[in-house]
Amino acid sequence: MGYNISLKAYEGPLDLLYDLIVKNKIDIYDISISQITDQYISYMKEMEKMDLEIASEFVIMASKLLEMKSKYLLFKKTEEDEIDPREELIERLIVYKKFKNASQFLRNRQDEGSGVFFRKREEFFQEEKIDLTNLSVDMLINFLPSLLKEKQVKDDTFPRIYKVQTISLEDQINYVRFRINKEGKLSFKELIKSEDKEEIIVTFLSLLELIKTKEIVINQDTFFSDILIKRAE
Amino acid sequence: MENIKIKHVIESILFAFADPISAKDIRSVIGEEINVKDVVEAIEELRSEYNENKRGIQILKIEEKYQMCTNKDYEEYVKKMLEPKKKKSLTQATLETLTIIAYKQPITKVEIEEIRGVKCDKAISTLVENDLIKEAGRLNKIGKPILYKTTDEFLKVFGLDTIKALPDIETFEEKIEA
Amino acid sequence: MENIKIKHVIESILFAFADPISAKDIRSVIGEEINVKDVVEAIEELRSEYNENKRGIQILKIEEKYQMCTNKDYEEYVKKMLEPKKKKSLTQATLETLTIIAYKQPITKVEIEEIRGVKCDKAISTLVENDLIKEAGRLNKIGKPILYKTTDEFLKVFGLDTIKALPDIETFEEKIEA
Repeated sequence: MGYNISLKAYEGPLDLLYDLIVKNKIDIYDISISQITDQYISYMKEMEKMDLEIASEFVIMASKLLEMKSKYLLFKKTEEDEIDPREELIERLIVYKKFKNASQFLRNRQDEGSGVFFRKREEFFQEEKIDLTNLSVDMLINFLPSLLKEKQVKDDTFPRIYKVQTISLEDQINYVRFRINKEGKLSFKELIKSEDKEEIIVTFLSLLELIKTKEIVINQDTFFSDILIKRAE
Repeated sequence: MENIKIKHVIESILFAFADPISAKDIRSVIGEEINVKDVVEAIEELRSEYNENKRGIQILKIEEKYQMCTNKDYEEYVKKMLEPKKKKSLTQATLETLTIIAYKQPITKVEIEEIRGVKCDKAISTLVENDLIKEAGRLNKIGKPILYKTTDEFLKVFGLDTIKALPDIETFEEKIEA
Repeated sequence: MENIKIKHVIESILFAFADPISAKDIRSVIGEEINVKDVVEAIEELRSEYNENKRGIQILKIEEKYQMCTNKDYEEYVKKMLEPKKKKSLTQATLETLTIIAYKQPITKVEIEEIRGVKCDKAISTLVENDLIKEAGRLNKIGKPILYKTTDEFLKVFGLDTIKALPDIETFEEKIEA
């Protein structure tokens, strides 16, 4: 039987084996150990060819499969009342499959969202005044972990916190028009209030629109330098 | 304290505390003159008042703890006002690890690794950082390995009242569709 | 939409928004089918319901904007509950808020609250009073949130020539990972 494995990243050897079984529509309770071993080994060879680093778990599993394969040939030949050498692997795969499927259930559940929204805790203070005499930058540094934590959370977390709706293009056009009318000329950077990518994009789009309607003219000295915006005369 | 006042004190506590809180903790704030049973009764009364009248605020019960939230029926409006941040879901590795902990808790890292066939250190630390799992003591074995269990935050995020609300693992013999 | 539903939708909006919000903004969330007058009426009805019954939650009206808060009558209980949980004294909470503003300016209150996980109104007003931060315009979003930045006084108090003299946050990241 032919096989076709794209070099996708697997979570581990069990993930790879399970995928091979699903792709080849093999009955998990009656795995052809030599077929699966061959496919597993050729996947690893592909990885080697592409200079990908092979995790030790994959190598260990490969040697286990080879060992199982030889034991299984012996087992078939003698047909004595020994335990089928495949049994342990089959059991592990079935357990793994159940959890993998269950994780899909949780994934679906998470994507749906619970539809309810929460508040932040209220704050309570006793004191009112800050002592401004003995302040140093070192004291601020103590709080940097909370800033860094925020970064991590953003990298890998749930949409549990909701933020206020972002700017519409129409609103931003009005805002840029207002600033230009008031100040006559200003730079693109002066229009941006946050590091928010969306704000930058929407602001840029507003400029394009205002150029089209001939309300403003822009000027840029060099690539990537700040854009100067002037009211069209 | 009269019953109606207890109810309103609890209402202000649930509102201000914002996170899940147990009847026991609420009672310790109100004082010795009432017992935990009275608190539970008052909360349940409050809950059904909010619930029956389809009020904008609801009281969630998660594993014996209570927390105020908005009514799901009005999701479309609240959502319009608070736009969700970019959806960032857990990676497959982290999600699989979380699933195993949810079903097998309390469980050690080594046991999880046996099931998944790979190292899970990274996934476990991500889950701890995001408050989805926590340590639950240590196993009395060589190395005293840490046991992990899921948190109330886990239940909240996945919309479960209790950990028992998870479907039986045996029902996952067949693959479910995304 | 029926009157009772409007009231409850508003209730969920006030609960989730947490900050002061105008009837006009609430109406823009509910939709064109009702007018601002209906919204004001519904809010006022809701207000008196909460008020007359000495409920734990109250609706404050501040300069044509509405905000939910706890009933002052029950302050002693709410205080008792929040204080022991609060490890940070005023100086700590305020300094943390100041650090976030220093590194992320200009920034809105809501963004600071997302990082800190608690409301920051008090910390911000203390910082403004002490001239360590000031307003830096408003964001064109629902509620027109104020942007904050640090002042020259801030630089002076912390002995900095310029805001760029603050230690780079990235170098700090490496340090804590090591």
